[in-house]
Amino acid sequence: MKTMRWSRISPQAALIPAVAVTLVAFVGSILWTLYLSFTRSRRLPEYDIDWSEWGRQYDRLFKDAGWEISLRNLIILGLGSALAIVFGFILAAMIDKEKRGESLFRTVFLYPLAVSLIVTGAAWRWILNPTLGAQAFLRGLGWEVDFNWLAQPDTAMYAIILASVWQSAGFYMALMLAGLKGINSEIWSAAKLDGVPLWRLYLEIVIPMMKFTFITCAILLSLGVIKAYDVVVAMTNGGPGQSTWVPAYFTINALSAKSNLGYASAAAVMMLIITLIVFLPLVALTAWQQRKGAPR
Amino acid sequence: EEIVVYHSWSSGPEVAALNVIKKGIEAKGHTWTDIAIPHDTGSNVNLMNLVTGGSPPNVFMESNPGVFRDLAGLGFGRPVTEFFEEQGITEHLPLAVAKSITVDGEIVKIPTALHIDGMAYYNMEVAKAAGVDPASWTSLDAMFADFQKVSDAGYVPLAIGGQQWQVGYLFHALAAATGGVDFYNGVYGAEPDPAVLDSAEMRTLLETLRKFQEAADEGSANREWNVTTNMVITGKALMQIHGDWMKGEWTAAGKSAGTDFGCIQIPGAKAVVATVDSWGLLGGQSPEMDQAELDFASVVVDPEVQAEFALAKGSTPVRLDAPESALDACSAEVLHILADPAHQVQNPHSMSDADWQNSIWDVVFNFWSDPSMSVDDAIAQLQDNYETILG
Amino acid sequence: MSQMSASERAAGATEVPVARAPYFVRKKKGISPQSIAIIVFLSMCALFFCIPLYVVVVTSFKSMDQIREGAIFALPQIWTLDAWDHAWNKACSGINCHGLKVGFWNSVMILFPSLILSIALSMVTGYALALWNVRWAGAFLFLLFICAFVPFQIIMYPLIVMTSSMKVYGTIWGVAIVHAVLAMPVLTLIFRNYYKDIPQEIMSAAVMDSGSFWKIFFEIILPMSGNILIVILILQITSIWNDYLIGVTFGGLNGQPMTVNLANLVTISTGTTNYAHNMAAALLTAIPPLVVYFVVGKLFVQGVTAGAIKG
Amino acid sequence: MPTVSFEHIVKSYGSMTVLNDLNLSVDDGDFLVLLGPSGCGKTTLLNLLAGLLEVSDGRIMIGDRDVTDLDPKDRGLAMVFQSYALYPTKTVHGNLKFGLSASKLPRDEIEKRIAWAARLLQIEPLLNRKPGQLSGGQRQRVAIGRALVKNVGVFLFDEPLSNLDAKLRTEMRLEIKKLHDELKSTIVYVTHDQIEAMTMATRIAVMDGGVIQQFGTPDEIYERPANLFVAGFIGSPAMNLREATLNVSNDRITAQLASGVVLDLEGYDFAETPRNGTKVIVGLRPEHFGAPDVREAKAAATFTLPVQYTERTGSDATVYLKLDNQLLALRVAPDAASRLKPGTSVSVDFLSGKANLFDAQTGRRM
Amino acid sequence: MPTVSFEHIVKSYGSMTVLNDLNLSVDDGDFLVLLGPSGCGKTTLLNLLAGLLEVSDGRIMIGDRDVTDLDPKDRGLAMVFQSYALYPTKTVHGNLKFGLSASKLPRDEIEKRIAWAARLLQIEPLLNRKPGQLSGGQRQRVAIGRALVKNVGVFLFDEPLSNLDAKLRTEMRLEIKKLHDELKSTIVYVTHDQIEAMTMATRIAVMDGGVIQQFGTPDEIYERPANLFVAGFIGSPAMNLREATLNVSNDRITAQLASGVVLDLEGYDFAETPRNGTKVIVGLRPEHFGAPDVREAKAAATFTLPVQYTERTGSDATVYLKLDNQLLALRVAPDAASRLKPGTSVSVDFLSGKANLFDAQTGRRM
Ligand SMILES: Nc1ncnc2c1ncn2[C@@H]1O[C@H](COP(=O)(O)OP(=O)(O)OP(=O)(O)O)[C@@H](O)[C@H]1O
Ligand SMILES: Nc1ncnc2c1ncn2[C@@H]1O[C@H](COP(=O)(O)OP(=O)(O)OP(=O)(O)O)[C@@H](O)[C@H]1O
Ligand SMILES: [Mg+2]
Ligand SMILES: [Mg+2]
Repeated sequence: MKTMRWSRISPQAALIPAVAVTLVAFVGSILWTLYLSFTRSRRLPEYDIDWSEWGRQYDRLFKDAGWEISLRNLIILGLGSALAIVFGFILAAMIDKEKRGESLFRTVFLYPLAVSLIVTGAAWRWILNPTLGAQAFLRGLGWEVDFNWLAQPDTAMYAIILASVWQSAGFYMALMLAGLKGINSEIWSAAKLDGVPLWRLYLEIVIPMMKFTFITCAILLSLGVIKAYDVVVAMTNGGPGQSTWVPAYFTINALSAKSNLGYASAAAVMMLIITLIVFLPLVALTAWQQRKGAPR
Repeated sequence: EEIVVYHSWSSGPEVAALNVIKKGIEAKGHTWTDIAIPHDTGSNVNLMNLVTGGSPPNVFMESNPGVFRDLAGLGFGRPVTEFFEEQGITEHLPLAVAKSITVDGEIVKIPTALHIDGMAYYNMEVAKAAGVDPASWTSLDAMFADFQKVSDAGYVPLAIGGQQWQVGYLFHALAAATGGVDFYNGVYGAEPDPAVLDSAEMRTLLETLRKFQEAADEGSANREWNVTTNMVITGKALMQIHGDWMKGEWTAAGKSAGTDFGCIQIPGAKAVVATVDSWGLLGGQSPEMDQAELDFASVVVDPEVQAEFALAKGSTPVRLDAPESALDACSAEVLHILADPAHQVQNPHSMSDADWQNSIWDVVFNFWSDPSMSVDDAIAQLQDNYETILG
Repeated sequence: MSQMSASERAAGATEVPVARAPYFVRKKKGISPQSIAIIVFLSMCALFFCIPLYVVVVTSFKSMDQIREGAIFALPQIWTLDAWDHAWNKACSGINCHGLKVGFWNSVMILFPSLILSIALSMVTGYALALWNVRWAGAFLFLLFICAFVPFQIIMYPLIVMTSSMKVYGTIWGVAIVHAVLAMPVLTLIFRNYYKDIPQEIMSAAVMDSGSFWKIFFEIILPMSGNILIVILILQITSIWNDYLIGVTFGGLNGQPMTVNLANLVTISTGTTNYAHNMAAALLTAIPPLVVYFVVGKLFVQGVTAGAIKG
Repeated sequence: MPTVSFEHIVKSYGSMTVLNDLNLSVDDGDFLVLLGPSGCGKTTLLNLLAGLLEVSDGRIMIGDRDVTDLDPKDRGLAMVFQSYALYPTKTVHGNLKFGLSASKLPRDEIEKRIAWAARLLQIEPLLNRKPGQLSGGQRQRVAIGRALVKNVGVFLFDEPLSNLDAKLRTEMRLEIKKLHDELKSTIVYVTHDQIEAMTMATRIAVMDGGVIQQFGTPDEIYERPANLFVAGFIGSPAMNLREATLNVSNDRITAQLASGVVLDLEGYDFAETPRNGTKVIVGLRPEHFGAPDVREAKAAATFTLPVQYTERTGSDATVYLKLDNQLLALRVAPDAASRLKPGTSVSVDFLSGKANLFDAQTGRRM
Repeated sequence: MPTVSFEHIVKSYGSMTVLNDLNLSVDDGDFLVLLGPSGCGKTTLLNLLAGLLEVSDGRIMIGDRDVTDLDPKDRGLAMVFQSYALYPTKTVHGNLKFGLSASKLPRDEIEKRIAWAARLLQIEPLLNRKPGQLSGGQRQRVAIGRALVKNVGVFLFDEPLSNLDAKLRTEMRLEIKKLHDELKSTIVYVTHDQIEAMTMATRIAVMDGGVIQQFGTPDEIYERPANLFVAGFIGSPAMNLREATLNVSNDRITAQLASGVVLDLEGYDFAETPRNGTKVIVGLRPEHFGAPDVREAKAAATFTLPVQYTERTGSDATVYLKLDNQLLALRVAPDAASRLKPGTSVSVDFLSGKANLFDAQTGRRM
């Protein structure tokens, strides 16, 4: 017989709101969405499931060219946005190496985070506009450049990647800077004394040492990529054609433009499944690595 | 009573027009509480959210019949058939308007402004400089034939913005113009006819659209509609084919119809598409509130108010008996066109299933954006979509 | 004691600065070529980062005529504040033409409860998960992680139903609750990771001293959360301030944030778009978060460096 | 000042059992040191007592109260942590006060206690500083103060000195000892530093692998280690341990080392009479060798071996000789050490009656 | 094996001058220990030598090369860091190899060196492990190995043992010493642990506040500390320092302590003849007292004082007596200590010729 300890009860009590929120607002909503994805709900939910045809929304989804494009763009955007991590790392490494002007550069690289893309999207569209923006400007200077990314379906994604890299690189820079500062300063001294070339030091020692920082960045990045919506709306609103659709855009388009709650739900469920398939291994890997790394 | 009015208008002419109505209802002893939330064309998610959330507005700007059906399902329907009959309004409405405000046999919308979706507005100076006369075109072919001249003179012949909704509007305007009433209703009606999807008219329509796409300039991609209009106003382009709401732009720029710009319907059009902006009333209210909503309706459709409203907004009055003195050249042209009930169709948003309508936009915009996509591909996609959505 | 003073005296000798010529003449080392290369590169990147802001700022000072000419990089021919004045005082949102200042105050009113609620909820949750022995913490964390990936739009409808059944739909608290719900998974994970690094011994000491969950939280843990709070505050201020969808959906009839006004202004509707007005309005909307970044951006990096965000 | 006893304590982390059926009892007023290598379970045991961990099985008594399921704050004990665990955002005064927050004492009583502890520990001038502004030794004192104010009968210390430098460690050692003398409270003190254990404890429990290897006074542990582990663990330089074979004849028992040296075991207090030829391990403490080249009156054995190294620490010196290819450490006076150059050979006596014998099989003391 | 010399070194961080006109020269093959309290500038000096910091003024010579402005990698030295600074992502082998990557050695020469160092340090079985999988002592060895393979004449060590536990520290101390004996290289070794300094160094530079307080062999430093700082810093328990007044008569110089005890200074090697009445500080090492209650033939003074505490460490014991309200530490045999109960009084002699005298004003040795 064990008496109940107060120190066991109070933290669990404090977690009740969070658990309630998670179960009701998230798990409940996910189940609700899952349920709706089997119905023929249009603008408002319907709760009858036609069991002979429960998968019709999914059938439609798999046949939908827009969905296929969305998935392909998701991968492109993921790979492209990864540049933000690379870029963030390069910036951080340079700022860390050359202390002069650190705070100025830091602030400049961070500010895009503060401004919503809806605001800067307009500026980016202008800059990428062939007759008004950078292309015209550079041609005016006598350089023959082709910068008309937004107009062509096969390059429009680049514009989106550009804007999202621009927006998030500063944030990853901050994380990387923190990671770099966490590296034992004696390692740098040792390498200096050993005369190790800088690029080898970064490549073979520093980057592998910052594994966890990179994983963190990767997780945050994928969170952003999966949910990417604002940047698409701000830059192209899905166009030209459906060439810059991503799953989040697809889902919301199904919900608002198509007024098809059932279809949107099916797309949302698929998004969640993709998330699980892609990120469960990543999370497991992190947890495993951390456990392995812990006793150090 | 405090009437909560939900809409999506914020630009100068729109606000001026709203103020005309506001004045009217204040005269009836009510107050106006405004919520303006912008939304894309398509269904109005925010309105439905407000309704589900328990704080619905009393009157709202909405055309989509689906929304009205859903509201009725939720117990918020407020048909005004009886009211319109009593007030003797129905008989003064053009056919397109009357059709547009009726859902499942009941009048549920209060029409407030009338537009034609497929009008060509051209810059007269440019036309003169290039040596062409749009008014003389009798067919689209005649129009395309003149484009070379315009290009040679250093102008963009046709201003168009590469955005889904702009292309979508152009498409259905052309559908009416090239395919006629039956074809149009086969595509955009409440119950589309799959047979028309692979008809000769559809092929002509898509081929025509391709010609328009080929005529678009380099900067057209993702260009906003008003920027596009501005190209014509500032004399960079000859003309634009779109809804006649672009008249607002012209008047805002201080230009006047007939001298600075001209307006024609799509050359050789077999039918025209009418867009009716309208209000819905929220049902299930207290008797006082219900009366206030009806007061709102009566203000909106009052002929005097209509005339004033149209003048402010740059639209055409929804009533044929609106005082004519206020009409400009283009509005007169519109009313002239609409006098013929046989050649009118309604804006897709007022009839069509949102999902189906949207899927047409997807296909059309893809077709527009990808020059290598063939007419057959587009038709195949349309048929596919029909199967999944309505089949 | 005498030993102390003596050693101090011995050490004291060094503190007298010796004014003398250097023993060896050495060439002064200038700034190295490598440093120059890095600074040049960084400056170019900084330039790239500034371009959109530059365009927006410059445009906001231009007249419409100049804007119509294109040349977005050119400086204004005539600097004019008209656009700013118009955006702040006269811009219309619906039929109310009192400018963005109306929405600004709404945004401020929304910001504070939302900040408080969203941070409080995830902070306490993170604290309980990280520092107290809760058996099911691992499973719950995993669930939170999954939830972090759920797009808002998916759970929007259920949230509307829930908030309206709680009678907070359409109020500022409704907005605050939704912000708290949506931010909870990510913020909780961040707080939890930060608190995980608080030495177990401090917690043990506190448990032995007091044992009270809340007392320990308020007296020990909260004062130690400076770094993470700064980071989270900055992130949340930005995201709440820039939020459009939650505000418009849950704010009801009277609580529309500044972003709704901005959207009314910017979203294409019929009518002429005055880009100067738009840009000025956009800037006005962006100023609060920008100020936050420029003023406390340093603290942000410090906070992150101090371990505020990790995997 | 209550007694503390652990009865049949079992503690597992998941599937790993760290403590298995451990029994230990401390008298009131005792200064018990838990001594053992890293990872042997000392902290675990202390945390079980403090209530910071829950036992898997067994019972913990403080006085005659069963505290096994009590909340930490209700057990009537105070703890000083290795890293001090001061609350960094509170002043020294605040730190001391928070220690009393569970007890519902009146305000002036709290202030009185704080003043008393501050005076006792000479931290009065520091009361308004934050821990970050204190030196290591001062922090240490504040940590002790936080425990003191609680006015309990049992104090727990978890390696409280290991973060201090050598000089401060010596000072603080003395202070804690003094405090114990004054307060007469029961103290359980964890360390892996044998010097701390030897100087402070009234009782030492030497632990290894979660098992108590020996429990006794410092003298007992040093003089009569119960097994090879204790013998090797206690003493610096460590006891020289060598294999040998017992020679039991009627009146004399001797041990023969591999190198042939014969060690006379006259006077050794065998637990049971040994058999001839038993393999044993002989333990010879470095300080039990006579001065080099000086013949002792009573030597148990004499070694003549080459010098390998000498190590001087100023006040002391250790000479390492080579015996059977292993080093044999012996302690000598610093003056003597300087004469012992590496390479030279030297004769040393091992003092009679000082050897330790362990069973080569079981490692237990004979 | 080159000499190393610092000439007029000045080092400032911003406006704070840490080293000011420091001169120091190490002979080849010397084992120089820089000893001093935390923050006195030891690491700074070492980093200046390694080239990791730039001098503000002065010159550093290695052999006859002026290395003041050379890149670290060109100075021909190797360094072992306090935290080891092993490359965590590389195996032990990779760590040793990476250190050589700048030198354009042929592959097999690199492998030969690694094999040699690994054999010497007995880390051959560990070559494929990552640093995370090594114990503290093993990491330490790898760090030394990484310095060894570079085959340079000067090794720098920055507190390499401070992260190890006591037992390992003793072992590694011996190994580094052995290595020095084998390689005959010049070593500059930084520590704040006097035991390390005393046992390993051939020469010690005691630093405080950026100034070298004394430079000499361990014996010189221990026996004849140059000033009060060195006297107080070296030795554990610390030297007893007491104020006294000199009594200079014709043939005899004595010092009178406050309590009246008179210390005979016969045979003290004064730097200059002292004046009568000079205020001095007398330093008495704890181990220079005779056994309690045993009269020495030649005592400089006799104290009869009450016992306060005794501290036993097994092999040793310290007794604290009360003199002028301060503690006087003295070292006694463990057996004797158990007889000295607190409260009893005891007579001890201070051995003749062992006292240290310092000027009370300047703190300098007299
Ligand atoms: N939370 C835990 N989960 C799993 N194993 C643990 C945990 N805490 C401690 N252990 C293991 O239990 C054993 C005893 O740990 P404990 O901390 O009691 O050792 P210790 O004697 O205090 O060592 P040290 O001197 O290093 O502090 C160790 O092997 C340790 O790895
Ligand atoms: N980068 C720096 N900027 C400013 N001051 C510094 C810097 N590095 C060291 N100092 C100061 O210089 C003095 C000497 O520092 P140093 O690291 O050489 O001490 P140390 O003797 O190695 O101490 P420890 O034993 O703690 O390692 C200290 O007062 C320190 O605060
Ligand atoms: Mg421990
Ligand atoms: Mg140092």
